[in-house]
Amino acid sequence: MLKGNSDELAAPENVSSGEEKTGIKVMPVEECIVEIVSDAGEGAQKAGQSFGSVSAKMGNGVWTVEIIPAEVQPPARSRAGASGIRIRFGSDKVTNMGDEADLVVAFNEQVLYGRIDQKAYREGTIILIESKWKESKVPEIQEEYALAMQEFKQYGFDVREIRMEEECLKFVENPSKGKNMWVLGMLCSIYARDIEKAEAQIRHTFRRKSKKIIESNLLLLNAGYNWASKNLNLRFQILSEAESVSKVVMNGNEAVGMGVMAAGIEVCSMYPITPATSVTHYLSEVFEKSGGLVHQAEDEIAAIGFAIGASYAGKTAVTVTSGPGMALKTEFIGLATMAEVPLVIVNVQRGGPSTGLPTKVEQGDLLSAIFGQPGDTPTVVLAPATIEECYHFVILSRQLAEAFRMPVIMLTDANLATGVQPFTRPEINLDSFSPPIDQSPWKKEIRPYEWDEKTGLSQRPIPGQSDGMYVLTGLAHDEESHVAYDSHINQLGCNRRSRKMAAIFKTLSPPTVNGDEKGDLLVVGWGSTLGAIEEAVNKARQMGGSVSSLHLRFLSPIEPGLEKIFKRFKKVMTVEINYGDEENDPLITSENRRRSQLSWFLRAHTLTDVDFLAHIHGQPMRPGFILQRLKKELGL
Amino acid sequence: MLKGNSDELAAPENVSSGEEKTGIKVMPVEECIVEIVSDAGEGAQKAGQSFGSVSAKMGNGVWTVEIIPAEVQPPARSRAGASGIRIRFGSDKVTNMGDEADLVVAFNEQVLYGRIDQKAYREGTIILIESKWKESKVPEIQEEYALAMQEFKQYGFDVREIRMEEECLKFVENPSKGKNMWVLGMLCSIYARDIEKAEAQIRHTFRRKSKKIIESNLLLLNAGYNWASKNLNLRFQILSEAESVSKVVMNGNEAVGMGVMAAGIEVCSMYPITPATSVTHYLSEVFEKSGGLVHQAEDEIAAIGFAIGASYAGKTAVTVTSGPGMALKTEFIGLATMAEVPLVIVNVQRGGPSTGLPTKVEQGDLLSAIFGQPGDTPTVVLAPATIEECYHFVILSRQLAEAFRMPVIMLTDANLATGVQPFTRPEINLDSFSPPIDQSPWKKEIRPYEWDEKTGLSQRPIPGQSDGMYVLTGLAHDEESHVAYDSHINQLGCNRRSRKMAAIFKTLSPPTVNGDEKGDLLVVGWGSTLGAIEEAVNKARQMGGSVSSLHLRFLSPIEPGLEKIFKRFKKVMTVEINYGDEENDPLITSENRRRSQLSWFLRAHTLTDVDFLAHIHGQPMRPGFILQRLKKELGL
Amino acid sequence: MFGLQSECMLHVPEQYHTLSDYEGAQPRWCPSCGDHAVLTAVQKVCREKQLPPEKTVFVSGIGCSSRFPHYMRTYGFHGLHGRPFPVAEGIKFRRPDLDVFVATGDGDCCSIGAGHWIHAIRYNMNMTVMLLDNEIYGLTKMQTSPTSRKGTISNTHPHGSILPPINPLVTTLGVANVSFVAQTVDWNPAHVFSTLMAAHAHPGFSFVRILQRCPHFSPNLYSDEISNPDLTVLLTHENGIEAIPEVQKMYKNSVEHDPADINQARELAQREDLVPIGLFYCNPEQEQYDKYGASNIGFSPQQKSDALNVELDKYAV
Amino acid sequence: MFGLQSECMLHVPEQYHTLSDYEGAQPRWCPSCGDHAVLTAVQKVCREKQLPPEKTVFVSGIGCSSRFPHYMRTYGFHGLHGRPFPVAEGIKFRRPDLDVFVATGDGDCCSIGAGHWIHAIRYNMNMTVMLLDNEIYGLTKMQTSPTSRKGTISNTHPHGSILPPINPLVTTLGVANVSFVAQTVDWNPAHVFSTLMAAHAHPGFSFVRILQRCPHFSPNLYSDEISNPDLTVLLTHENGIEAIPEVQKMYKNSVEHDPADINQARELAQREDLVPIGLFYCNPEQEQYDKYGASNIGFSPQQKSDALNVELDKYAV
Ligand SMILES: Cc1ncc(C[n+]2csc(CCOP(=O)(O)OP(=O)(O)O)c2C)c(N)n1
Ligand SMILES: Cc1ncc(C[n+]2csc(CCOP(=O)(O)OP(=O)(O)O)c2C)c(N)n1
Ligand code: SF4
Ligand code: SF4
Ligand SMILES: [Mg+2]
Ligand SMILES: [Mg+2]
Repeated sequence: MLKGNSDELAAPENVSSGEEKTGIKVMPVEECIVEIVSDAGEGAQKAGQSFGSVSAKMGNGVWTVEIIPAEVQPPARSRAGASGIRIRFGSDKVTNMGDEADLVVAFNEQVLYGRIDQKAYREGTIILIESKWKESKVPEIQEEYALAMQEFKQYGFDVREIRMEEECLKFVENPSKGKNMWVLGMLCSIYARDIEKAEAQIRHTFRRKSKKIIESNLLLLNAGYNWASKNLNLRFQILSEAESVSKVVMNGNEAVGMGVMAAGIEVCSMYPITPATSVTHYLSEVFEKSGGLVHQAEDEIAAIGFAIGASYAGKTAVTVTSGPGMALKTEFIGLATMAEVPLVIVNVQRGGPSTGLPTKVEQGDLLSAIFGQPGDTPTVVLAPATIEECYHFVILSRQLAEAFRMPVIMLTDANLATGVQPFTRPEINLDSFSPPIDQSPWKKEIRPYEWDEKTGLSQRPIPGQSDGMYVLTGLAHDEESHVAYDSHINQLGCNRRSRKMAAIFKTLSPPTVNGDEKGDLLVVGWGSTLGAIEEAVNKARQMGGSVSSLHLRFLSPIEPGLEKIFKRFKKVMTVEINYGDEENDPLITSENRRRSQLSWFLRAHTLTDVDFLAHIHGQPMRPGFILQRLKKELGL
Repeated sequence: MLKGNSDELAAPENVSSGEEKTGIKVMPVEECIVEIVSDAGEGAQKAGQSFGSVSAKMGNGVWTVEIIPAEVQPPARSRAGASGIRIRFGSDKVTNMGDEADLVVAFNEQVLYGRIDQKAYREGTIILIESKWKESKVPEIQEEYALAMQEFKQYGFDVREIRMEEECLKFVENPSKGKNMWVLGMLCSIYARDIEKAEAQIRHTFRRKSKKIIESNLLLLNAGYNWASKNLNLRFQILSEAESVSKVVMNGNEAVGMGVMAAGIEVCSMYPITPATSVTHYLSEVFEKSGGLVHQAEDEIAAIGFAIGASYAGKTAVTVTSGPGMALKTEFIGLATMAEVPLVIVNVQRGGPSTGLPTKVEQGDLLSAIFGQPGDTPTVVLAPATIEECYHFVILSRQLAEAFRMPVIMLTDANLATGVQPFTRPEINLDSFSPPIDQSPWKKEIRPYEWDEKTGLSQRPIPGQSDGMYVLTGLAHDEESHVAYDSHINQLGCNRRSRKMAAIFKTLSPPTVNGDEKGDLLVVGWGSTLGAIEEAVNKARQMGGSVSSLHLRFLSPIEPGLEKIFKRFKKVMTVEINYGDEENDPLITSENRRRSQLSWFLRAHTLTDVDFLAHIHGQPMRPGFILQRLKKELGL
Repeated sequence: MFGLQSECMLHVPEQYHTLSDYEGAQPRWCPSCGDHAVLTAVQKVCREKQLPPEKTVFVSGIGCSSRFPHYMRTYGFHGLHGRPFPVAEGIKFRRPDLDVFVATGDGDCCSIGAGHWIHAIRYNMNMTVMLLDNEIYGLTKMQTSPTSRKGTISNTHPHGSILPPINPLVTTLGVANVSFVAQTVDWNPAHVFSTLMAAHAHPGFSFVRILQRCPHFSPNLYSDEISNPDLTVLLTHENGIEAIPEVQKMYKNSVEHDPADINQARELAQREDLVPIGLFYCNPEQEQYDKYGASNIGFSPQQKSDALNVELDKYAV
Repeated sequence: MFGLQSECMLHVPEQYHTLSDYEGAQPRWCPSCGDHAVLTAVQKVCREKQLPPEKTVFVSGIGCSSRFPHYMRTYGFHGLHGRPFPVAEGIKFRRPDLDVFVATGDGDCCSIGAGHWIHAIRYNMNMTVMLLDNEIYGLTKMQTSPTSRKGTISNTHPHGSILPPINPLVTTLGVANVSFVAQTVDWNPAHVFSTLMAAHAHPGFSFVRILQRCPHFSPNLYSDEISNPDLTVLLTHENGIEAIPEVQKMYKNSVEHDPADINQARELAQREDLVPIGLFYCNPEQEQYDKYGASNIGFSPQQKSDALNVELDKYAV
């Protein structure tokens, strides 16, 4: 442990529990939500990520999520510019970002307003705020700050004004650069984090930087720690059970990227688009070492065409995109379905329609993934619900794509993309690295689409296989892949492609119900909302509500048994980050009400009057928001 | 009336009814289905179109439809090469192409096989076939022909072998050029058509050709007429009531083209694609004269972008395409919805998925039109059911697009595109030519998206209007059109765009039921199948079946009152040219059955267990095919 | 519903427009982003030419540079990534009275928009195009662009990009019907201004590539050129960009180049040793598609009705 | 499921391939369509080079010309309109052992496919590209193409087209990293053959524009050039297309042109008085993206697993 180059700095002893030397009472808590908010570029995210990692390493459950402004460089000290991170951590597994924060470190008061607008805080939330603005040379700033302090207190926040930069100045010349590490130190003290783990984390984060930078960051870390230990009467303890399984911690886009490698995929073809691009940033860095390459194409159409070409040639391929990019891939997805080319398509959903909300979360691409194609185009659509599943579902997607010779669309979203959570370190299965390629001679008598009558399955020849030559086409074709416009051939081809969906359906088992198998209310969700839904449902159950939940991973084909399950509940409703008309909106009747996507889909599928709770706030679903509705529904 | 330059040619007297001079009995019939089939380029279509026009002018109901091979120049004498035309005509209005033909003129026997494969004929169908193949110098052809004659007789056809070319050779040097006109003459004799009307038609059709060509065609027309009068014991009479209203006759794509002019649209932006292109071929010829222009863009994306630009600038615009082109327009449709740019999109549907069946009919773009967009993208989707409606619905589409400031998708199909039918000459409404442009100063205080809370409607400024300046964007935006990512603003914008759908819904009235208001079975259709469905339903009703039908023109928002209507019938089923799994297919259960598009949509909308009759034969729905199913359902 | 006032040739009130009349929202670019300088130059061009704000439309795609329209107080269309050209063409097609500008980025124009770019050159509609070329994807946070130099380190090529860059000038000069091609640099505002003045005056598709600094992601990209004016070569000619004494004084290297000479234009544009700025090519005689678009506007409802009646007659039974 | 034999370097059985080994389905083009002659020439090239049919892939878009793959007995990919290049690139990327050909039309390549075309030139992957340029849309029945001459009467321009045509050669020569550009004419099969032989031999993106007759829709388009060989100018050079005595005898006009000289190449390609045939430009030294693609193929499952484990370690809690 580095002592710093100043003698003043004495490393604090490791905090265990109970009463500290300083006489401050250590509060044991089950979980905490902490935020760091700042202008863009002030390093709040780096501090928060380190804090999350340290907590994970200490055996806590963790969920971190970035707070990202829309612009590259929004104006300083502005509501819209709020940039930062939220870390929710606790003794048990943490599955979502939760509701209001318990404590927030703010680099100025304006960004805090941005978060207040988002309802990120509650009465009693502790606010640790940089107080240098009080003495700002710009009178407006002084005024703004003073006004804010008044208002914050009125809101009932527990405000602590701290001269952070001044403290940093004691150790470094330019405090604006390292303040985030000082804050990290402060938080480590408040939450009794293992300072050695924090130091190790800093060394890792800055491993590519100069020794001087690392040293100065460590210095500030310890300074913050010491300052807080001496000057703040805040000390919390989050216990954790020591876990025996080894874990990894990453965000959903990194998990997808690693899943691509684990799936044995060789080609990742993409065009940059938020919030999907970071999957490929990650891959661009490391993919080469595992025998794969990222191709940045000239546009999304070329990206999927390239992936289809690679797959046709026997190389496993994925294309990664988001809403507007999906729209452009529409025609090629149809070709892959028609000509039965295996392909994994990852859509990290963002807010729509159109360019919409590039950095924000939504689940609005569900119906377009299933029905977006002209003509009958059976497509597999599946959705991971956790960061861990982001990893494993890529492997699953590839397996389905290969086995059923069709494109598989995997829908994640901006919430999974940037959320960070530890999960059990996956076991590597060497089998999944086998290429699909087989260059042994093709049996001449087998046709390139020799569809099994029952399952629609067929074996595909790959260039290089002698006697396998055929010409793939997106026109209607017979089993030889010859263009054929005859009525019965078109009917046959469509039928065989459709039958594969029934074959996949047969392999699925009904989803498990969280809670009782029957009751008053069943909540159905999909994708990133799993954690928030289950948390809310479990709380409502604790309050005596007769409510259960069910989470779908397969949307197309949809998982079996739903109608039966639905029948056992008095009411079924979905929870979605999607648009739906409110019942009591003007002009809206139950007849013309435009329903949220999953609820609409389930109505057709089960003929059940499925209701919904939906919003398009560009924010993850919060458990409290869901709970509120559950209480209303259940009369709690 | 031209006598021809040969003295041998005496024009036959006009046939009235009853017994002819030649002593042949004239059979009065209510309607007939006639086909002319040939290799591509032999002029069968021109002859058939003329025949249809003459019949329309004689007051008959008419439906003609082209038989088009897939390739530009398929091999001669091949099944796949069958090219030609079907004309169904009768005393009453004719609404569809019907079932099996009563009489067919064939230029060779192989193309007939092509049609037999399509089940175009029945026992007793009269076949008038060119018999020159009997003496072909190629022994295989002789054999093929002889074999065919045998088989045709076995099939129960009434085969008449005719030396057509030999007859033509008596009048012209190269009979292959004018044989079609000789055939037209023959048909005019058989069906007692007014030969003067036929002559006038020929003069019109060939108005841009030399006088010599016109004369020689007239000569052959009369020759065919005379030959048939003397040598065929076939004479039918189709009575018609003299109609007082004036009529026009055209195919659906021409009707769309004329509708574009009638709607006051100024810009038609397109990229060639079958079967939509002929709309724009027609417009390219005449649009300039009515103050409009066709723009052939570099691709479909540019085509819709161009139209959106024109509309933004206050010029009414349409883009015309088919399935693969629609797929490419996906992203821009989202922008037009998000930024509320009025736009008419005509999709002349063809067989899918992917490049599919370019020349064939399907209704497979229904769900992608409604749900094809990432994000929540409320879009108006409507579908004309007759050729007349093809004209009027363009006008309606423009009105809706302008009034509700959004894109309107009009779905027609290859059956309407090439079907020819007379309809009441439309009245021209000068109002519909007014441009949307208004260059008077904008009221400064009105915001560019000043949404009415109830209807979502707002007024739009157009470049040129002073004080109206705003920056359109596809990003989430507030009423000022400023980019805004706040939760409530996104919710508000989506809500206002959605509310417009409720406002349109309020203007619609429930569809009328064809037949009784309640009963055992209700058949629901949309688009080009109207005629066939009603014909089948009416026949089933005559047979005592308790069946009614209902035809949707508005698909999104869908017409009101459906649930109520459905409740009055024991069973509801759709009839669609679409794919759906059959109930008894292997692995298929009612749970995993992939249902045809409309039936699926109606299930979600009405929570009714809607069944379907669907095929994707690339052929129009035939009344007989529907009737067969109705009989089964009704136990007739 | 359609009873509005009809055609678009209304008189614009006579009024002198000041710079601030062209200033829209507060720009949100990074403080030292090169886009700021271009924005200022454009606003000056508008004032110099007294363009009526209500008759002026700025069209863009998506990217940092494509935020441009928001910062003007004119009409604007901030559309889809890669698609500014089709939209701009549609706007201009039947509205000869509008002044159309396009602001696009190197990704927007040369990558996803490449097909439209080629065709926009060929359509040669009267509009002023600014390619804000920062050789990187700014908005999406530093990915390789087609104009990134070989070996560029970016988030999609952390080990260095593979291919030599597209040269937008040479590519444009290779397209049929090309009519105006110039280059300027954001760090010489006077030259940006006079280049855009010339571009706007040209009747046709005026393509101006502007080397634009993105200090946020490529802080040192043009630092050599900025610190050493000898790395720039000024194209001079009486038919070229108007000579500005301060600019001429600054750049010692200059080449007399007749913008009518397309072969020399291509050779100059191809140069890799120096950055040539000025007018490469200009041909006001090329076919203009907007003239075709404007050929039959303003028909009265009666004229339209008459034409339709003629058509209905042809199809009368 | 993935237990198949793995990499793709299997030995191909030694066997002499005759012409008929390359003949696929019976061509369905119009009888005197120019595509027939090209097909025959291509089949001869394959035989001449003894390309293993199972290691050869023909890729196309949609159009009459894009039916090409069906008429070969090799692997084929008859994809989407305008998109042959991305597919061909994906096929070649990780399969250096495959011989890739692209057959495309003037609409497919220069209109809807223009963006991919520009980028395919820049990627410079080793493949042989045949642009079958009939200056019209054949399959969809006679619409204007970007290469249609100004004034062309078509179904979309019944009163004559508006714009001058794109010159695919000049456009290609304007793109960075261009490496091989040639032109030939379908009515001189010997020249088609030797041009394609050279194109195939070139390591990189070999772009061959073939003037192709569409007698069905433009019966007289090239009749002057066909009846009068003096309207053609033959490009000759020791590094050019192999000299064929019969061809040299036929064309009186010839120009000695060094295919290393891109400036002269552009000037020649721009000529409108005569049709130049031969090799305009060739540079085997350009960067090849397929080399990058092939740089790390064939990793064993163990290698992949090891790399993944290193990654998981980095993220270990
Ligand atoms: C269809 C689509 N694909 C991708 C994106 C994501 N995207 C937005 S801007 C951009 C590139 C920006 O680069 P450039 O055009 O050079 O503009 P700059 O930001 O550098 O000014 C990309 C890839 C998008 N918005 N839409
Ligand atoms: C997305 C899409 N748009 C349009 C079409 C219709 N289409 C098919 S081929 C073609 C053009 C063919 O012209 P060209 O490429 O010159 O080939 P040619 O037939 O002349 O050989 C078009 C527009 C299509 N199949 N797909
Ligand atoms: S990221 Fe670069 S291009 Fe974008 S605003 Fe900042 S400096 Fe300008
Ligand atoms: S239409 Fe033209 S290009 Fe097509 S096959 Fe016939 S001749 Fe060839
Ligand atoms: Mg850029
Ligand atoms: Mg062509």
